[in-house]
Amino acid sequence: MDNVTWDLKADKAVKLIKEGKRVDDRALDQYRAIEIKKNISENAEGSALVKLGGTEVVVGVKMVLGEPYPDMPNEGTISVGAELLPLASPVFEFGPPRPESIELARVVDRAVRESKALDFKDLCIEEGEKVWIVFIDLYALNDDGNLFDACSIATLSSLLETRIPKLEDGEIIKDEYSGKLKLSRKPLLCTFSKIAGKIVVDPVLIEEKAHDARFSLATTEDNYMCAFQKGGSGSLTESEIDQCIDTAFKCAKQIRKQL
Amino acid sequence: MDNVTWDLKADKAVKLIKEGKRVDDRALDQYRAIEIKKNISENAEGSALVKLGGTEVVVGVKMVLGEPYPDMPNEGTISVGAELLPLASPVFEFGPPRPESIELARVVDRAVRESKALDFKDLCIEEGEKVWIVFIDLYALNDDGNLFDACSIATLSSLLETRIPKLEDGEIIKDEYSGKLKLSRKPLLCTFSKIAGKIVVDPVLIEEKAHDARFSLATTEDNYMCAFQKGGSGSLTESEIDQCIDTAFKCAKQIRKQL
Amino acid sequence: MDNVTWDLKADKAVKLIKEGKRVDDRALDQYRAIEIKKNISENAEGSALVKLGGTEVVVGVKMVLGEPYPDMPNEGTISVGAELLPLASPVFEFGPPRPESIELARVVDRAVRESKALDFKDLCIEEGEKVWIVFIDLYALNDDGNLFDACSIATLSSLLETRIPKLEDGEIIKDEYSGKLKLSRKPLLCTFSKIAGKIVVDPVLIEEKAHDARFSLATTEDNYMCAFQKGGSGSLTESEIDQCIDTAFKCAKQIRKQL
Amino acid sequence: MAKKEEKIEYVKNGKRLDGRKVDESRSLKIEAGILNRADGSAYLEWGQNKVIAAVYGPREALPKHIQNPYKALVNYQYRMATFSVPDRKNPRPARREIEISKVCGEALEKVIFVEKFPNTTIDIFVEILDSNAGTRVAGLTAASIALADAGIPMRDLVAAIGVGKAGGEIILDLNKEEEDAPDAVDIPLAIMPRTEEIVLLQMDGLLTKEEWKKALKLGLKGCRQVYEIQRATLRKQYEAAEKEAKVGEKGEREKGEKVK
Amino acid sequence: MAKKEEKIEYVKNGKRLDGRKVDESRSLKIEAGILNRADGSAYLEWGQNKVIAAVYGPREALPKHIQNPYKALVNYQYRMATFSVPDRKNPRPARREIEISKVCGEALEKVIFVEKFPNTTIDIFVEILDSNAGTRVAGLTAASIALADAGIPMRDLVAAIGVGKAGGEIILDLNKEEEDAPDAVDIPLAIMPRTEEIVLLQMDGLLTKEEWKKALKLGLKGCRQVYEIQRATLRKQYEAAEKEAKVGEKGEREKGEKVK
Amino acid sequence: MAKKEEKIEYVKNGKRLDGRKVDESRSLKIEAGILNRADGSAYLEWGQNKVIAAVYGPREALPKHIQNPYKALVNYQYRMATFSVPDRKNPRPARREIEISKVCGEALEKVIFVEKFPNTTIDIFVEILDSNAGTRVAGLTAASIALADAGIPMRDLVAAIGVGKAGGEIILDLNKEEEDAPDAVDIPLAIMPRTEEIVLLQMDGLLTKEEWKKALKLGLKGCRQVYEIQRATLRKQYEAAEKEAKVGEKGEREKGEKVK
Repeated sequence: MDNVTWDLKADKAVKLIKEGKRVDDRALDQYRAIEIKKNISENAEGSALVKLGGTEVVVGVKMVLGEPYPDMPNEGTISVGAELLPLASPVFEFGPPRPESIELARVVDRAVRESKALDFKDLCIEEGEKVWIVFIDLYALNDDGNLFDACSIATLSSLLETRIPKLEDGEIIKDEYSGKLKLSRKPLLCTFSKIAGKIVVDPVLIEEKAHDARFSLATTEDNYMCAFQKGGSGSLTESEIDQCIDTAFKCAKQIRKQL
Repeated sequence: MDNVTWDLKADKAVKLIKEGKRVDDRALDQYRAIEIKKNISENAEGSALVKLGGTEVVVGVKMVLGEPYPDMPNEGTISVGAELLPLASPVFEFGPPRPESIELARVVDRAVRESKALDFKDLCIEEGEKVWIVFIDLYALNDDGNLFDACSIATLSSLLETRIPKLEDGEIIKDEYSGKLKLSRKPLLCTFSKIAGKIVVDPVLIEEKAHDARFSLATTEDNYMCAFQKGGSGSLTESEIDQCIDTAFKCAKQIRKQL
Repeated sequence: MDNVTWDLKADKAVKLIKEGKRVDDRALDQYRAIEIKKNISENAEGSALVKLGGTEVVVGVKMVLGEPYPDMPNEGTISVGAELLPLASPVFEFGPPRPESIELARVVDRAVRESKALDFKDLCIEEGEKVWIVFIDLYALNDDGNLFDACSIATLSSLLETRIPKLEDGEIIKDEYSGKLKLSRKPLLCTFSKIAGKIVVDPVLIEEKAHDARFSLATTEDNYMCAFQKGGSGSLTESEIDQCIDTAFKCAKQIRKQL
Repeated sequence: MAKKEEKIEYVKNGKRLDGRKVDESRSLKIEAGILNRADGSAYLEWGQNKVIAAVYGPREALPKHIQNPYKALVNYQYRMATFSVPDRKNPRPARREIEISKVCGEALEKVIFVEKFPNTTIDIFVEILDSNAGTRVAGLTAASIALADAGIPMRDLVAAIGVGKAGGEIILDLNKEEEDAPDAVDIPLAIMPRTEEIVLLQMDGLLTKEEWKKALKLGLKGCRQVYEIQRATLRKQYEAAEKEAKVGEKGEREKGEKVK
Repeated sequence: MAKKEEKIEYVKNGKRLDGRKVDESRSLKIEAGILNRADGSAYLEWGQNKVIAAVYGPREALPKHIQNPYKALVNYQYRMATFSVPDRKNPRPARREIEISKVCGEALEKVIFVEKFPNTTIDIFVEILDSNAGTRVAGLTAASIALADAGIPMRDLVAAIGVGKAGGEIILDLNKEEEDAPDAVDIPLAIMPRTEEIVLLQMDGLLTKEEWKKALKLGLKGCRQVYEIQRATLRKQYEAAEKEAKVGEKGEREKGEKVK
Repeated sequence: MAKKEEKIEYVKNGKRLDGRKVDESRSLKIEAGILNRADGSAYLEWGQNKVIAAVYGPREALPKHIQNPYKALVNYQYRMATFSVPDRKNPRPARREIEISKVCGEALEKVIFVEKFPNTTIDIFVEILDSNAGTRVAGLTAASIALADAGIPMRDLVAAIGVGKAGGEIILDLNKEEEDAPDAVDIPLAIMPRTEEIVLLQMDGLLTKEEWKKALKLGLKGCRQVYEIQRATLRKQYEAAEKEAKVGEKGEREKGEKVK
């Protein structure tokens, strides 16, 4: 699509939203349909492919042996990376991680980490010596908007399935497992666009292009919020944030049923 | 040389080959003269400078102490790198390795590795703890075509001369050696260009520019092939490959006499 | 400032120097005023902000635990890095270190290292196992010429204040210290520009732009020279170097009083 | 953790370790047109291997100085997801991935009418999501379908498969276990099926000329089988597009036009 | 070296560990125009945090293909000096620094009249020289003054502060010790003070909606205090410039002109 | 593995550890025009040091924005082969190599008529194949011959040598063993021999002014000896080219033309 077409489409999206409508006929606070395919990679300890409308991402989890940080000798950790694969969009390119993919990875990371869904002490194998590092790698396959939430859903789906490799003399035994990762919470991001002064949930790509500001927040099933991230050059008011919070809890609750 | 001159020269090379002739009066299956200068670097454990017609490369071997891979606790390994130095050609540039130099290094690596000329178990010093890593570094000094074979000849020449540093308490004693590396085979690459439907061995640069496809294969003195690599956008037929195989065995036999 | 303005200013600087004068009314062998602010960072083991006329730099020292080099098992070391921050000049950019910043860091490093002001054996904690690495990081904040000397003064100021972290069981105890780094000499760089055949000390930026050659030398209070570095495309004569040597000893003596 | 040294029989009573015959490939499924941003795409499962391929282009080659005024550039990028292998892969492209990208791009250049699109680039991205030996031929097979899905004019498809040796036997489509045999030989092979010209050929391991002749014969047979599955995939997609086009004559025709 | 597990009372008798009240920020000092190469600059001390900010631009955006014909690009670069943290930081920009640079640049874009300077870039560089929690809001507060010092037309300043939770209490301007609390919540917040619109908002940690409402109220109050100090800084600089201009009518007026 | 601490006598009865006198350099051989792709080249052996130098240019400087409309850029790249040192060098350019490249390029800029070739670059590549102290001066000496071989107009050659101190003695052309002396001083020096102007000067180690005067005198003498060998090399090559030109008047004259 050329720039002129994009601009026309974006104008249309804005016009519709002013009338309370959206380009794909959803309500302003309505999420797109979600399709989750778990365990798509046998080599991963956990994995999931998620379709959120036209947006498609895949996430895989690898459990890797490592050393703990000196100041946290009895804790493992997580590490989240994101690749905006050039197959997902004509504007993505290979190369060192750009700010967009770093932000995506770090916001998904915080949703998991700050929810305390994973007890990092569970990941300790031998104090001060050996811990699990849970590598969570996000890949965008098709960007039709809201990669944040698609990656968040895929991450939670993967973690819920993640098997812990069996150890013998401190080394991993291939293809054998000793149970699953324990998650005490199910944190999920929910992302909004502010367009023409209105708040819409789960924006499609054209809405993202037209938006003034983006707001993502992660919620848990026990009524906590565990991460906020405002993006874009626009501003938010307190009441807009309130509206996002309420919708986020509502949507996340629906999504959790599908996991 | 400007592009127009290159094109004219390439056209001439093609025209000649159609008539069964070559720009430097060789037969289609005739190799260029080879000059080998061994042990050109005292700091290297083994080294050689090779001239293949106008093409010139230097290869050096360093024996470095390292840890074995966890799944190969009693094996050392080799590591081959290639630099297309900008002094070798106006089109080479400094910078991170480009696909051309990576392919060159990997094909030379495979010729050595897959021939099993080196028994990686011989490179083990202490199981699971300490092994030799044989670093083989290739440098192009003057590119007049067929860097693959020039590097392969220089690599084999270097390895045949490579001294193993003497160890005391697990550390290298400078300038003392405990014998030479054992090679049970002498693998050599032989590279062909397909031009105007004909196969020529050991192409000069202008023939490489004019070729449709490149084909390299490594052979051993005991009648094995241990590596193939097809390059270029052209195709090969079964009979063309057969012709390459026969010529490769013949040429490698001749070259081995010079080592 | 645009290029034309620069060229005019540079022409003026040259014209003045021919008459034995300078753009800021200094004598040819006169240093600018120096302002030193020590311990500007509590998190650094030592630090200083130095203003040399309009030039401003900050240097911080971190003491880090590391392993000794195998051939120097009972010695720690120093490591100097320099960043020409883009806030210091419109021509500086973020990115991998460029030759200018590498030269700056290495010349400052040599002035310290070669003076033997620091006894690297003092930095050994456990032979062959654990040593201090003294990381000295230079940041240019405002480039109005002669970053070399500004960084050298800030480095010496920082080192003179550097506290050694207290150790318990081989680990650093936060916010506790066991004395200061010992310095047996106070090496200082003194930098000159050769312009229109004359030698000026401590050049301002516009003089640097106009110069043919740069010459830096480090001196100690006990009449040693410990580092030379000639830069720029011009040449130097023996008598010009003699003149630099004498002025350098004189200026460094003055500067040492301010430390 | 020492490598198992005991003697394994790789073929016993005509059956391989996973029950296949020597000339039997693992099950192969291909689906075209699965991503909507890309100009063409394909998803492929080949045994445990899972591959996504996407094509963008022909589009203007940038920066301008890389443009070729006589033909399109073919830019092939093969990458493995970090979790697609038993030990997590570093996200940075490995030398292996760069080499594979180079030879696969050269293999495809032969079939694309590159001379029709001067100054452009045709970008082909292949991502491996799960792996068990043979991912480069799987990627090439998928990429070929993605190119067709993108409507890029081609002389032929490219059909690819691995062939080689394990335990002294010449076998088709080696899996990881077979590739790890002490005497393993691995030969990735790709052809233009109509003429059986070879566009990709690599080999690792000790092989005699006789073994090579046998392996090539088996490989060509394998490629022909792959080609049949590729053609069936495109036929199915074309029929679906036709149907769709009839249902909504004035509707979204892009997809249908692509495969014509 | 294990993390201390004993229970700490983060607020006792209305006082925090460092003696502050729950709604009290650390002492804040800002100075404008401290570097002469940059078009605008500021030095800021906020508790232990020490920050230098400099602005270059609007200047031509290069390479040309990044230029936006409708507005200036806002390029914000936040970096920490290697020695500004307890454990030496690697000099290469960390992912954390890149993320902070992104969100802070977006926060400032709202207040700058970017539409007045098409095809240009406004580069804002923030260097942290010493740190103790809250450096991103310190940087943003300093950058806002550096922009004013550079004479870049703005709708408003941006005032920023951290707010959050430690030991169950909602508190303003957390220090490192508080940020390390087991239940710590950190909320960097920045607003345009005139309208109290929020331009930067992040949050880490477990927070209820009620706590959020309370934290926001406290944060807005903190931002207003920061704004007063920012205004006093600019007023002081303006007055100094006025005076200088009168003293030397024909003298160097650059500095004075900048803040008009 | 501790460094030997015993006292070594670096000069005994007027002889150094390798038998040389204090003012004696190691044997030096230079050959010009050894590579055919480069516009100019040289091979040099200096004791154990082995160096290849090549020159390309003047050629258009790219990208265009680096071009200088008043003069040619001099781009000098000094690199050590991984195997040229006792412990394998990482292939990536080290900071040492980058610094040496900078100062050597600046040294050569003085002798080249750069003003004759605006908007171009003259690229000088120096590769160290084996080393034993003194490679930067060896590289510069070789590069100077490669420039002459390329036919690039120069005011003079650049002749270079190391001088310094070991065991309290001022000596010429230090080898590795001498450079490792506890009191070692190393002074790489390069001059334009006709005027004896100094174009390269560095120094490491503790040196008094008196020692410097003595060292410089010795170094200048060494440079003059290097210059004689450089001139002999070029004379020999010129004569060979003359001869060749006569033998085949209509033949390949390129080589001969270069050195005129």
